[in-house]
Amino acid sequence: MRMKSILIGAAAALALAPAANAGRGDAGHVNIIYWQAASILNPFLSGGTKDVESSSMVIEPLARYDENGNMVPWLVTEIPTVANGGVSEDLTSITWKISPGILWSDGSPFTSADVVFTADYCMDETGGCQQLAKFSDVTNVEALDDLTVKVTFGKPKPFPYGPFVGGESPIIQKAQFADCMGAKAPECTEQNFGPHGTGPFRVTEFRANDVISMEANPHYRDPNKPAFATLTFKGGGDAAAAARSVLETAEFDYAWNLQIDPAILTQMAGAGKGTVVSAFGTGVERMMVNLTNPDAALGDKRSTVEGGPHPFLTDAAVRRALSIAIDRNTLAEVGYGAAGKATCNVLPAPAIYASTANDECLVQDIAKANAILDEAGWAVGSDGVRAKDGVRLSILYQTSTNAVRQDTQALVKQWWSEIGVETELKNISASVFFGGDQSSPDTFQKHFSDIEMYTNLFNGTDPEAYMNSWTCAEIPNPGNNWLGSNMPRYCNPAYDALSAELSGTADIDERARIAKAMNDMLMQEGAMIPLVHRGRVSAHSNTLGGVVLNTWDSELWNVADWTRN
Amino acid sequence: MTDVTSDIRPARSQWADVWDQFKTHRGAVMGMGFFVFVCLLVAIGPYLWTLDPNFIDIRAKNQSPSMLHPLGTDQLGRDTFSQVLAGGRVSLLVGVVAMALSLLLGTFIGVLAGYFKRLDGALMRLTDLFLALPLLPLLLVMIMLFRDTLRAAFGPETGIFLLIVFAIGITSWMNTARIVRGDVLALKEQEFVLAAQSIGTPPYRMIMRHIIPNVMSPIMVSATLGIANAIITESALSFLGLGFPSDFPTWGRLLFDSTNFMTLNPERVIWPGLAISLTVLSVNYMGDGLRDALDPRIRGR
Amino acid sequence: MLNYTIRRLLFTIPTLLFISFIIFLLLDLAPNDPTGNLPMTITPDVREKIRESLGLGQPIHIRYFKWCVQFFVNEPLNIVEQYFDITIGQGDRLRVSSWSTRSPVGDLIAERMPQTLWVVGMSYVIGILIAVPIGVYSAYRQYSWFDQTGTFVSMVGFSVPTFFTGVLMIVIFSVYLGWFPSKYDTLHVVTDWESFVFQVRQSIMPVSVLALFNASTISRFMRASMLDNLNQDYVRTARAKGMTERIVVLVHVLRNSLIPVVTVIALGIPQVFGGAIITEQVFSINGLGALLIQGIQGADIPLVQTLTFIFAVLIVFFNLIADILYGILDPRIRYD
Amino acid sequence: MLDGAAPILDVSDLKTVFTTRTGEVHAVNSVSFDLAPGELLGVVGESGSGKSVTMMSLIGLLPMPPAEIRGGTVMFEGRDILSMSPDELRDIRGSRIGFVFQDPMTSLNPTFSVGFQLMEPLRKHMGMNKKQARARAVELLELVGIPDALPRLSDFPHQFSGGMRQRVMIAIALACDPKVLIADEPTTALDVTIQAQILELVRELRHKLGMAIIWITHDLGVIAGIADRVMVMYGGQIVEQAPVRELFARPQHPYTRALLETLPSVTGERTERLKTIEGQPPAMREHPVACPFRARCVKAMDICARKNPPIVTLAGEHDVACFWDAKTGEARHAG
Repeated sequence: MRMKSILIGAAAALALAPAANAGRGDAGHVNIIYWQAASILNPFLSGGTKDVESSSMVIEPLARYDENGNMVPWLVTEIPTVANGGVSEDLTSITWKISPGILWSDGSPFTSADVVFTADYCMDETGGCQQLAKFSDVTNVEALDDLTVKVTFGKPKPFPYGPFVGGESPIIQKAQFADCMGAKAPECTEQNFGPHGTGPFRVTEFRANDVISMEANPHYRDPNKPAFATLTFKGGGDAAAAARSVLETAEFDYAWNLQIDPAILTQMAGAGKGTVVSAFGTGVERMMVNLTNPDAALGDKRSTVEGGPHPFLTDAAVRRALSIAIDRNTLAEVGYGAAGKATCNVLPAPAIYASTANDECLVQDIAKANAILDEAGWAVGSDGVRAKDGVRLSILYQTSTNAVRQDTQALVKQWWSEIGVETELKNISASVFFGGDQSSPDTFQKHFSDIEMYTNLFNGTDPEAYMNSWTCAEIPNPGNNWLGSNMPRYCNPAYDALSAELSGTADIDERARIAKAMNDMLMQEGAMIPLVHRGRVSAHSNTLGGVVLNTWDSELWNVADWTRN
Repeated sequence: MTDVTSDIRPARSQWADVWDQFKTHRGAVMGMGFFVFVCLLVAIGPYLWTLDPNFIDIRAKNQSPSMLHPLGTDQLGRDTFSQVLAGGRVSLLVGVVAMALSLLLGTFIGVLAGYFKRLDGALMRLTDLFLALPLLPLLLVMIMLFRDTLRAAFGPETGIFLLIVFAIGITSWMNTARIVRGDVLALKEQEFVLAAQSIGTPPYRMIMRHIIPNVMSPIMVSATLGIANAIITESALSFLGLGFPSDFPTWGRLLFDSTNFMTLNPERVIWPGLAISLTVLSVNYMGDGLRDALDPRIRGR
Repeated sequence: MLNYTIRRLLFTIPTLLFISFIIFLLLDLAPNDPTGNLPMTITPDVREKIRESLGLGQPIHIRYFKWCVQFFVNEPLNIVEQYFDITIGQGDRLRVSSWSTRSPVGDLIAERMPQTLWVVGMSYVIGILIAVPIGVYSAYRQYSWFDQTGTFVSMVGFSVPTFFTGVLMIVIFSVYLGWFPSKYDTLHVVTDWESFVFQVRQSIMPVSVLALFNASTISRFMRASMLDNLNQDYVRTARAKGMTERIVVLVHVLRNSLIPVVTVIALGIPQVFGGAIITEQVFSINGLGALLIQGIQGADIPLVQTLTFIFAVLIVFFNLIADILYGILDPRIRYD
Repeated sequence: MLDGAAPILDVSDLKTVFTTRTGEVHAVNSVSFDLAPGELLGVVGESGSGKSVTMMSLIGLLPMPPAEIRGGTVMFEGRDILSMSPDELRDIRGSRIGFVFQDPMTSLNPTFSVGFQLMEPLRKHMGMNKKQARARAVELLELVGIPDALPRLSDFPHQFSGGMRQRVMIAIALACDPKVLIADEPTTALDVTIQAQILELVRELRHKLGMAIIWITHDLGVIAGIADRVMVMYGGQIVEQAPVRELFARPQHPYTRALLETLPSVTGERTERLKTIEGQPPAMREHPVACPFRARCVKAMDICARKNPPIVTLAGEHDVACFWDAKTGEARHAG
C-alpha cells in the first residue's frame, strides 16, 4: 500500500515535471557567459562588474534596487524610512530588521553579527576595501539583537542607503572571514574564491579568470528556488563571441554587456535562438577633457594642476566648438543602435535628475563651431589646422580598445577635422586603461592625453557620490598615488559648495535641483563632453525565462527566478 | 638551325647566371611579377584612386562592391579599396623590413656560430636567451619604454613603425640562426669547404662564396615565413592595442576589423585576407625560384 | 654521446641561471609598479609596507637570491608536498603567489595546463603528422599539382591569422552546421566514451585552426629540406643499388632531411606551453596564453616571472633534445 | 669483340633528351655499342660529352623528367632493359649491373653506417638475412682491400678516407656478383697514388670475378693501362671506337687525335706546354644534323656543316665517324 502510493507519487511527479519548473533544481543546468572572466568572488576586493555580478548570485545585500530603480527589501523585512521609523528623525542612523529564518549556505543562521562583521571588514583601513565609498560617514555599526542592525553616521545622512544596499555591498559570513581581516584579506584565497552566502547558488569550483561552477544552495530561503540545479559562469573571449554563443549557437543562456556593432547584433538576433534585451541606466559614454597640461616635457608634473593649465582646452570656446561639432545621434546609431541615445548630460537618469539646459549640443552644427573658433581668434593655418599664438589645435584622443569606441573615434576625428582640429587617435587595452597600475602611463587616471573617452555610471538611483567625483579633492595626482575620479582635473569652489550642499539636503526635489545644477555647471564649463546615454545590452536564450534586465543593480539580481521555458 | 659556336658563352658573373636561371622558373617569375605589381599598386595606387581611406561617409556604410566603391565600404562607410591600398603600404613595409632585419641578424649569428667554434657557445646561449624570452612581454616592455620618445621624435606613425619593425626583427631571428648554424656545421665537414680552407681562403670570402649560397634554401624559407609572420604580428599588436593608431589601416587590422562582419558583409574579409595570402604566396614562389637558381647542381642542368 | 649529453646537461645549469637572472632583471626593471594593481583605497604607508614585505626595498642581488631560493627550492618542495600529500621539513614555506588573484602561481598554472597541453599540444602533434608526409611528397613531386596545391594551402594557412580562421570555423561549424561547440568547456572531465566524444568535439575546431598553422610552417621546412637532399649523389647511389623508390625516399632521403626539421620541431615545442593567445581567446579556452597576457596586462610580476621561467627551462631543455637528436640523426656532427 | 662471344650488353641507337626550362638538350644521340663478357670497355670524352648520361640511361638512373629516352634498345642478357618495368629494372640494378660513381665523398649516405649501405643490396637482391648479409659484407670489404673489416661495418662514411670510401663504393657495386660493372670516373676525385691503388684493385677484381667493365674517364692515360677497347664520345655521340692498341696507334678522328695530344709526353721537353683543345663543347640544343665537333675541328670541311658523318668501320675493328680520312689526309667519300 505504501509502496504503491510512492510509485503513484513518483509517476505524478514525472508527469508534472516538464510542465512547470515547480521545484528547486527541476530546470537542470544554466550557462552564463561574461566575456570578462571573474577573478574573485569578493566584491570588497574587486570593483570589477564581472566580479560584483558573479558574486551577486552567492552573497546578497540587505536591500536591492529593482529594474525600475526602486529599493526592495531583500534579506530584511522592509526598507527603513523616516516614515516607518527605520531612519532616525535627525537622519544620523538607520536600523535594518533582518527577516527571520535566513540561513547561510553552510546551514548556519544569518544574523546581525554577520552584518556588523561585514562593515568592520570593509572599513578596516589596511584591507583595501574597494567599496569603502559605500560606508562613507559611517561611525558605528552595531547589532541591537540577532536580527537588528543599527548604522550610525557622523552627520545627517539624507540618503542612508549606502552600506548593505545593492550588489556592491553584500553581506559576507563572519564565521568564514573572521581570519581575513585587514592586510590578510587578499590572502584568504579559499574564502575569496568560495564565499558562503545566502543567495540562490553556492560555489562548487572556482577557476580564477576562467570559469565558476555553482549549484543550487540547499539552504536557500525559498524552497522552490532556484529552478536550476547547477550553473556555469564562463568567462573569456570577446563580446561578439559571447553574443554568438547565445544568439546563434544557443550554447549559453545568458550573455552580458554586448557592446558590439548594432548591425551585427541585429543579424545575430535574427537567428531566432535568443533575445537581445536592453535597458537604460545611468551610463554615459563621455569625453573627459584634460584641463591640465599633458606635455611629456613636464615630467612628473605632467597632467597635474602644478604642471599648469592646458594650452588650449582651457579656452571655453574651443571646448564648446569641439562639442557641437559632434553628431551625437550618428554616434548613438552607429555604435549602439536602439541601446543608445544622444545626450548632453553626464547625469541623464533617473528622470528627475535629467537636465535640459544643455541641449544645444544635440544637433551637430559644424558652421557654428567654425564661427565660434574664428571668433575666439583661432585661425586656420596653411596645414588646415587652426592655431593661435603658435598653439595648434592638435588633440591626442585616447580610449580603450573596443571596436565601437574606435568607430566613434574615427567619426569624431573626421568632424573635428572639418573645424580645423587635428586629432591623433590612441587606444589602450581595457585591462591596462582601467587597470590602475600606478606606474603605467596609460591608465585613465593619469590621463596623459588631451581627451579621453569611456563610460561611467553609478549603481542605485542616488547621484550624490557620483557627482562628488568632480570636486577639487578628487583630482588624481602623484601625491595621492593617482587615486581619484576627477579625470578632467576640474576644480571650482562653487561646484564643491554645491556638492557639500547636496550631502546635507534631504528633500528629494531639492536634491534633484542641486544635482541638476552640478550637472549643468560641469557641462557649461566644458569639463567633459557627454556623447551617448548608453543602455545595458545583454542577451538571453529563448528557452530561458524570468530574465528581468536591471540597470540599477547586478544584472543577475533575480537569478533565483530564472526558469527554463 | 642555330650555329653551335653561338653557344659558346663568354664567362659571366654568377648573378647573371642566377638571374638567367631564375627567369626560367615560371612560378618565381609570376610571383615576382605579382609582388612587383602589389608594390607598385600600393605605392602608386593612392595617387590614382584618390579617395581618402579614412573619409567617413556614414550613409554609405556596409555597402557591397559598386562602381563608386569597387570593393565596397566598411561599417563607417570608408572605402575598402583605398583602405586596402593604404594598408598594403604599411603591411608590406613592415613585413619586408622586419623580415630583412631578422634574416640579416639570424644569418649573421647563425653563420658566425656555425663557422667559428669559439663563438658558438656564447652565440647559441644568446639565441636560447632570446627564444626563452616570451615575445609579448618583451614587446610590451619595449613599447612602453620607447613609444613616447619615438612618437615625439618621429611622429605617431613613423615612431610606431620603427618600433614595430625593430621589435619584430629582434624577436624573430632565432629560428633562422639555429637552422643556419646547423647547416653551416654540416657544410664545414664537406670537402669543398675543407679544400677552400686549405688553399687559404680568408673567412670572409669563405663565408660569402661558399657558405652563404649553400644555406640559401633554409634562409629563403625563413624569409617567406618571416614576411607573413611580421604582417601577422603587427595585427596581433593592434589587437592588443599596441600597434598603429586605430585610424591607420594595415592589412592585419582590416582583416581583424572585418572578422566580426563575416556573415554580414562576407566580401569585406576577402580583400585583406587575399592580399596577405597572395603576397606571402608570391614571396614564397620567389624564394623557391631563387633557391633553385642559387643551387649550382640545378643551374648546371 | 652519453658523455656529451651529460656535459650538455651540466652546462644547462649556468645557462638557466643566466636566463633566469635576465628575466628577473627585465621584469624587475620594467616600468610596472608591483603595488600598482592593489586596490586604490590602500593608503600610501600601507602600500609601502606591502612593498617592503615583497622585498622591494632590498638591493637587487639579494632579491634575486631570494627569488632563486623561492623558485628552485621552496616551490618544487611545495609541489612535491602537495602532490604526494606529505610534509617535508617545516612544511609552511611561502608560496609564489599571484598578485592579482592572490592564489599560488603553481595552482593557477596547474589549473591552466591541461587545456593548453591538450589543445595546443594536440595541434602540434597533428600539425607534424600532417606536415611531414606533405612536405616529403611535395618535394618528391616538385611542381606537381599536389605540390602546388600544398604550397597554396600552406601559404594561406600561415598568412591568415588564427583570429580569422577561428571565427570562420565557428561561423561554419557552430552557427550554420551546429556540429561543434564554439566555447571550450574547461571543466569538462573525460570519464567515459561519451564524455570523450564531447572532449573531441569541443577540441576539433581550436586544434585544427592551430594545426593548420603549425602544419603550414613545418611542411615548408620539410619540403625545402627534402629538395636539398633529393639532388644529392647518395640518392643516385641508392637507386643504383636497385633500392625501391620507397626506400630511397623514406629511408635514405627522409633521414637526412629530418635533421634540420627536427630542430625546427623541437624548438617549437616550448611554444606549445606558451599557449596560443589569440586562439585561446577566440574559443574561450583560457589556457596558459590567456594567463600570461593577463599577468602582463595586470602587472602581475610573480606570475609572469614564473611562466617566463618555465618557458625558459623548456626552451633550454628542448634545445638540448634538438642537439642530441641532431647527433643521433647526423653522425658527421660529433661532440668531442 | 673478344673471341667473338655473344655480347652481354648490346646498345643500339640510344637517344636521350633532357627537357629543361630553356628547351631540350640532346644528350645522347643514336649511340650504339656492345660489350662482351669479361671485356673492359673504356669510354673517353670531355665533360658533357654524354658518357655518363649514356651509361645512366642504360639502367634507368636518370631522373625522368627531365630526362627522356627517345629511342633505341639496350639488350642485356637477351632482354631489352628499356622496355622493362621499373621493378624488373630495379632487380637488375645493383645485382646484375653494378655502378661506381665519380665522387666517393658524396655518393655514400652520410647518415647510415657503411655496413648498412653495403648490406642493403645483399638483403634485397640475394634475399639474405641479417647475419648472412653481415658475413658477406665483411668478405666484400676484405675483397676490396679494407683491413679489419668487421668493426668498420658500423663506421660512418665520414670516418673513411676518400680512397677507402671508393673501395666501399666498389664493394657495394660488387656485392651481388654483377655481370657488368659501370665505373663512372671512379678515380677522378682521388689523388694519384690512391688512383693507382684503385686501378690495381679493379684490374685484380676483374680477373678474379670475371665481369665486364665499362670504365668512363676523361683520362686517356688511365684507359691505356687497363682497357681492352676504347670508345671516344663527343657531343652525345660515338666518334671513334677501336681496340686499345689500335686506337692509340692509329687515331682516326681529329678529336681523338687532339685528345691524345693533350697527354703529357713522357719524352717531350719539360718546358713544353700541354696542349689543349680550343673552344668548348656544344650545348646540343637540337638533334645534330651536322658534325658536332666541326667548330673546334682543325680539319673541318664544308660537308661537316651540312651533314653528321656516319660511322664507318675500318680495318682492325676500328669504327670512326668522320669525313676526313686520316690515312689519306683528304676527305673520305661520304656515302
